[in-house]
Amino acid sequence: MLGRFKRLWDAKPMKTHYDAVIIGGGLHGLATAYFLARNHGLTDVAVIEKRYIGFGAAGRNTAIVRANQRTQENLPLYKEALDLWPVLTRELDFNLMFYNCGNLNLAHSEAALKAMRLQVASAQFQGIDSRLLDAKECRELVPALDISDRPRYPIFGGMFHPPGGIVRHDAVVWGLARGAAKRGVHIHQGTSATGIGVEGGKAAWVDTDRGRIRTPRVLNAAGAYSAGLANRFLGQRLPISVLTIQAMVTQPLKPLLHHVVSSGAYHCYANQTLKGEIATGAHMDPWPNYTTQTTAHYIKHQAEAVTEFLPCLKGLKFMRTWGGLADMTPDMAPIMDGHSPAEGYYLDCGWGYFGFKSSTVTGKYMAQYMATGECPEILKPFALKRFEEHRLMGETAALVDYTANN
Amino acid sequence: MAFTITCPVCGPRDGYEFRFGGEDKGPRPEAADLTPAAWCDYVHMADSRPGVQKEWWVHRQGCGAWFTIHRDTVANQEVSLNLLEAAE
Amino acid sequence: MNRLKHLPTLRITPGAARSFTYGKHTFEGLQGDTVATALFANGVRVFGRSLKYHRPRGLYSLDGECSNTLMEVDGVPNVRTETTPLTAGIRVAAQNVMGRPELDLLGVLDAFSWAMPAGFYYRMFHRPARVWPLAIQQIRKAAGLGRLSPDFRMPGRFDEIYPAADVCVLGGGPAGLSAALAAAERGLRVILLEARPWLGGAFEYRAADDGDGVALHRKARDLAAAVAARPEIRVFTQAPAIGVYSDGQVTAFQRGGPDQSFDERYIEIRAAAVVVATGCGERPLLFEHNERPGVMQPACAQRLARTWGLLAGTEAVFSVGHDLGLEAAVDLFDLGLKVAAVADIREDGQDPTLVKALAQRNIPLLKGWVARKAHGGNRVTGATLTSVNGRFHRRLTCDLLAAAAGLTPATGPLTLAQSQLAFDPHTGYFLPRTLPKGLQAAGRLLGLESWAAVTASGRRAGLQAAADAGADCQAAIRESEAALRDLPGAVRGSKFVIAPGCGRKAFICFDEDTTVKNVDQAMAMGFDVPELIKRFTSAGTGPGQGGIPGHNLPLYVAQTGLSPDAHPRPTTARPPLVPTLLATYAGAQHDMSKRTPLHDLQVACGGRMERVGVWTRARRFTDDPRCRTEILNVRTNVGLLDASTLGKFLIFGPDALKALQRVYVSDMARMTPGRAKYSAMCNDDGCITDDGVVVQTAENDYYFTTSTARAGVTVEWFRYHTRYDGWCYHLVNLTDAYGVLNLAGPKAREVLSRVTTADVSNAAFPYMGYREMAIHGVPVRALRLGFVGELSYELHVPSSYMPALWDLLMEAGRLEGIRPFGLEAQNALRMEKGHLIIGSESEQRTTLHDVGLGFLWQREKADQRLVGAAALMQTERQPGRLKLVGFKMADPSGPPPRDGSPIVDARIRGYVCTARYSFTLKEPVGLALVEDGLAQEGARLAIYEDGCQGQLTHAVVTPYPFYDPEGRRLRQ
Amino acid sequence: MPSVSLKRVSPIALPGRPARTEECHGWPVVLSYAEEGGGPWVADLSHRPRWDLQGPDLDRQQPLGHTIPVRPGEVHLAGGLLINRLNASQAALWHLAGDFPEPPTDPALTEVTEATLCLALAGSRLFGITEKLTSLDLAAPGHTAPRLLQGPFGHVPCQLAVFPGPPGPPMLVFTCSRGYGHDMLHAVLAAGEEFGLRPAGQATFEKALTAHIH
Repeated sequence: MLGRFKRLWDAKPMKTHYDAVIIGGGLHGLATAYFLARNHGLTDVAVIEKRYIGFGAAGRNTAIVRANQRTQENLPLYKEALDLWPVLTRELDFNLMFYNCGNLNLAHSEAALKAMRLQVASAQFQGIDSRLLDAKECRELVPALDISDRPRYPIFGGMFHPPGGIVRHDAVVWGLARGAAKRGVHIHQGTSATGIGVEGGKAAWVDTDRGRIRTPRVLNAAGAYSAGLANRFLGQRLPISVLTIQAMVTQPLKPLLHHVVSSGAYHCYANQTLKGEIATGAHMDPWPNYTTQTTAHYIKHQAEAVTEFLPCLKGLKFMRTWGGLADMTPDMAPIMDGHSPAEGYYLDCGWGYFGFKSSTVTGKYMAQYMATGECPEILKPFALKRFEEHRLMGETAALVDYTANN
Repeated sequence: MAFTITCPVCGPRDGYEFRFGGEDKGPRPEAADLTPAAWCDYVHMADSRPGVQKEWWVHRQGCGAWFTIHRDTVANQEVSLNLLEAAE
Repeated sequence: MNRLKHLPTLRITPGAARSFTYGKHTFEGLQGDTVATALFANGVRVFGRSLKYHRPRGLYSLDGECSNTLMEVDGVPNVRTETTPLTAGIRVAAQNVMGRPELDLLGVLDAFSWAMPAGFYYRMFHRPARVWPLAIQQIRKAAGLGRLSPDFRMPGRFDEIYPAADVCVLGGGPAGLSAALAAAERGLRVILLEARPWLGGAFEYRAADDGDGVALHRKARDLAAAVAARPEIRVFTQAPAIGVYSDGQVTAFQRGGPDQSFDERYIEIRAAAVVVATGCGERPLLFEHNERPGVMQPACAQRLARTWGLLAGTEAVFSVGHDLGLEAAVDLFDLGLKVAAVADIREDGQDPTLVKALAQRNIPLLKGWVARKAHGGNRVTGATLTSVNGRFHRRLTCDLLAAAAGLTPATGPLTLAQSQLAFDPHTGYFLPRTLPKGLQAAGRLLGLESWAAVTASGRRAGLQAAADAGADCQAAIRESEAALRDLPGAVRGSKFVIAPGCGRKAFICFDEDTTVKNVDQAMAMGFDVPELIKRFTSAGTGPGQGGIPGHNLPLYVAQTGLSPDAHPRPTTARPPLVPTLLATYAGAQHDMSKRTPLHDLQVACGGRMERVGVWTRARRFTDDPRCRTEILNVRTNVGLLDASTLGKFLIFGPDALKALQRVYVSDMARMTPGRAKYSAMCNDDGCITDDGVVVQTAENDYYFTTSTARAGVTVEWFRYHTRYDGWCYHLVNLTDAYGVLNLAGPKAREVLSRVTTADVSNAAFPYMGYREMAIHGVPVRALRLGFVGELSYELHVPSSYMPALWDLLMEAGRLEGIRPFGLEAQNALRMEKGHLIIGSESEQRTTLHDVGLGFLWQREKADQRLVGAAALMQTERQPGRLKLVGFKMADPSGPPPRDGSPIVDARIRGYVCTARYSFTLKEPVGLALVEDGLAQEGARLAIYEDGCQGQLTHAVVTPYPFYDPEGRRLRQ
Repeated sequence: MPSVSLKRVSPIALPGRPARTEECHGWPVVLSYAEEGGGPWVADLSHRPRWDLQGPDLDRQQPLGHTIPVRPGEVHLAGGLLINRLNASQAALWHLAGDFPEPPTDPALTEVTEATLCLALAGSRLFGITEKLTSLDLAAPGHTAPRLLQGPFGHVPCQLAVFPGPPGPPMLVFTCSRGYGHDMLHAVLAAGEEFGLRPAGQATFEKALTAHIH
């Protein structure tokens, strides 16, 4: 096992025709490619990636996984995603480093507790382990928490979700790429999509800066760039705002936090990576932009916020910040759709900051959708039509602050 | 990244003093004959193209004015209208 | 350890002893020492153990670029002892050590490094699957450097400042000082940031001269004095820049001390122009065991001697690739160090003066030679040198191996500021190819070395920055450029990275124990560009970030010829450039929240205060979380609620009505003087966002209230939705100008009539009436509303009179049994009455129709382009929506379901918004949002509470209001 | 019903020992504190009458008999009255010194005295204090006349009238929402501690204001 240093995937020459072309070498694209090949025998698949695989949100996320969403449309999807990590680790023979540490979400008001109760009970109803804790129980779980009245938002209680945890995001990218490539998928890095061709109402080709690829199936899984591509290539307008989301890590230290801790009131989470760093973040600059640069405003805000409920962290040092892009929809739920505006054109976007935890299961179902042409039942609620039908998903109860409409 | 927006009343200020008000989509349409699709297009849909766009901002922590600017969403920088016109 | 004495460059105060503890020892250092130099002076050579292999690590750079000298100081982990001033009484301990640093039991791991190749985590521990959870625990224990107790509380004073400047200069060496002076001479405000405690940069400790007989350290001090004399220049020492952003924003932190008002503070600067003059460091040399204690950078050894009077060894071997390295060898020899040999990577091109100086001292200079291996364990005992072609070797005995491949510019600030860097083959540096607007670079960073060139380049940059900041100085800039042209340009630099024939233990990243071999392994697996190699091998992701590996990784990768990056590309630097305490970032941490005028009075009455949005409010006034007495007192007597947080606004002007028509769903043209109109606002989804009352006070003149949550955005909302119309109307936010007392209960009128001469009879002041009245001369806006379902008066009182009014009413109502009530009591009372709270009985997707308030919508005002009208039309009869219903429990003797509990059958079909045991009705009642299929009266709701284990409780949809459905009590 | 004289309270209480006090229109006013020192000092002006003025034609208006400065950010100081131009259709009037004027009846004027906290800060090291509370460049050179900024101070939106001086010492008069009063004062006092910031009374403030009139 040791001592062999083979390439995880090989660069193959680009063909002029594939059975399916996936735009975007992120987690959703790679997972879809993998499942197309594995579950549907569709191995003549190309993944087109402008930079290198995992460059975008796949490598810039919180790496937190959990299945305690708010709505019953989302819950089963995320539950299945959570169950997939150990399965995929085995199947890909690549350690995805799923660290099942559990997630504690803090409530700082009666209203937050009520919102959590809906989440907890909904999860329990669907067979997902999730429970409400009082402040003392929170502190027993996370001794570093300050449950006194000192913080500006004292802790009222929390929602503990034992099946969640963190996964090594790069490992998922590399593992899926290796698994897909092994089954014949071509991964073309450094290749930009420049257009999508439609003939007779059907998707017919994808233009790239390395030439045209004819294909009957195109998946737009370009993450933050999905909406812009859809608009530029097909004139499709989407209800998406692309925001920069920032995160940071402290210098590494010996085990201190044994769970993911997050707080809605303070807009932040904290967890300790396997390397010992405290990773923390969650702020989004509430205006659309495509830079992945970080801001002075935010790192300061984050230090103020996280040390309110985890005051011992004041003795740590931030050593790195980074930014990623989140494609936000008005209801904080994704858009998964197909055959509009052209048959054979599929869309998987709007994941906001939930795109990591759901990536593998989404790939599985999007692969099914693309292979059969029929939308799997579980994806149907996520159609684009819901916006004009006045049926927002309700994944967030409160008004969102990044659209002008609230 | 720092972010500066030029408020027509207060001048250049830190971007965090402002709130984003959406792509400029023009005046409100009449409600009466609006199809759901047309309504949705006005209310929710956006071009979301990386690049320069005209958009609304409000100086929330300052004078409270609503105004439009042109901004390059790739660099996250305000673009002066004169430069834009010169480029066109 | 004896210190060198009488050097003009020393920064220690002999005789000023500072005692401190290290582990079990008590040591003494001197004022001016860093923690690391004090330890070194006391003989400490092994400062800690490396992350993965637990290799001994010692002093290497003195600039904190790696984790070698991170230690625990006074309970704070990962303190960079190299840059931390020694203070008396501190407690220092080594980190990541089992045993003591010199004898670490885990040091045995070093022998198993073969088992931990690049990316080994991804390929191990997952077969069989049950191994992994156990492995995680071991990995976690092994990872990480310091320890922090969960109960740790950071001592010290932290602060923040936001100074503004025209020009901000990064770096207090001669280039930065010259830049600051040049800009100051133009009358500009300058801020200069220097990480060290003194100015002068790499010149302030050098005894050499430029041929004019004046030592460089003297020149540096003179220049620093000139800067100190300029009032326009504000110098921050001990203040490393940590972030450089666009638009001239620079962040830094500054270390303070007992003489300052802070121990550490955050600095955020806005400048019109920024000059980066951060100079150079020494580029690490890659060879076998290149991080053994006793291997250090030549400048490190030189500064130890010159600044702190410490000779780093007795006998040294130098392996360098730059003249400064030769200069260090000569200087240290003169200070008493034996120098066995100096290997210079360069075959030729050395400064002849330095070659001569070495010869005069009988120090062998081996041109075209380099260190290949350091010998020894806890400290260096010898070095093997090799010719750069690898053909010849020579082993020498030494206890100090001063090694560097050459110089490397400190480009971090440039990268952060988004300047494009390109590899320059002449200097071997990444040099700025383009600089963003308002950014200038100067000094050694550009490859300049001589005093004259460095200062001239600083002057030029300072003038250019002044021009960027708006000063008119084009002529001076041209002059400075001409001057610079006449001076020596960038010097040729070494591109040499790795010694030939070195083995498996040449470390490219000290922090992560990443060897060159690991890089090779990663590249073989397809990770062929530096950014991916960093991700796969962790190189450069440790506490020092890109510090050590950042310089060599791109050069090494390019040299392999295996990467698509044929030309070296710099790795990404990200803020903070210097790891910064969260305590420092948090700074003053002012907590700004709003208090009502009655805050103190309510606390005095036993009010339990809570943060609700931006406000602090009283939740209840007794220990009873259900607030029984508060509730019943309102139902039977009279209660007083502080409702000051309600939004209160004036709107006036010729188009005021149009604006109201745009945002309120009702027809605001139909208002009756003296009467309040209840209405709601929707967003464009038709979803309810706000409710409140509107009163017309004169023609084109209205007063209205909003919910607490929406008060802050109301003006913005009006203006946004009328932004294309050019209407003339004016809004005044009076939310804080008036406090609000809600006097509610059947005896409210009696109480009110005791404090005012105004006629408050039912006829004169009926339900939904609005009156402006005086209470003992205080002008009060009074509204007769009934949110809690009783006769009640909402008194809007000028804020300054609120405490007086509260006292007055409490006194006036004594006979009636008046008592304060809080938010919880109000919540229960209004729920019994079926009044909703937006956000509680609605969510983001809940329309006006869904909550049963569709009747408020005046559909005939389509011409007003009402916000939400289209969606209200389209959803009016839409099936399958969640609707607000009332319910009672199937078993009224049971408890009410908890708020938020889902309502289910085979799936989730709604949830409980608010449910309480009603002390008034003597049974539980509640409001829920349920699918319309369940919304008919009598429908049975199955409630799934958390932890119920499938034991559902049942409720029945019941019409609401539950309490006083005819509204008689409001009108009594 | 016997009429009671109701007391008014400021949103804050400065932590000092009042030396001279008076009552003014129901407000208890501290004229001076014991040990005021030579500055920097902070004075509570929350009791001074303030109006919001809005209208389409401000240039033709003469509230309380004074003209309104033309450009946003400009400030006129006439006697004890400060008129701040906020934008095209809005101005703020702060009556900072002297006898309270008759309340104007013009509907374009809304009294907002109670809506805000109003503090004055002054002293030679004023900007050392303010730079701890705002990133707005209050000390920007090139300004000799007083000017008005609208922006965050202590993380809260404020209207800030800056008197750079000379002749008077640098002075700042600012308002923020009354509800923030308690925390704002706390932040100001904390920021001023290292500079020896002390409370001062109305008389001290009036003296400083007078200095700026010339």
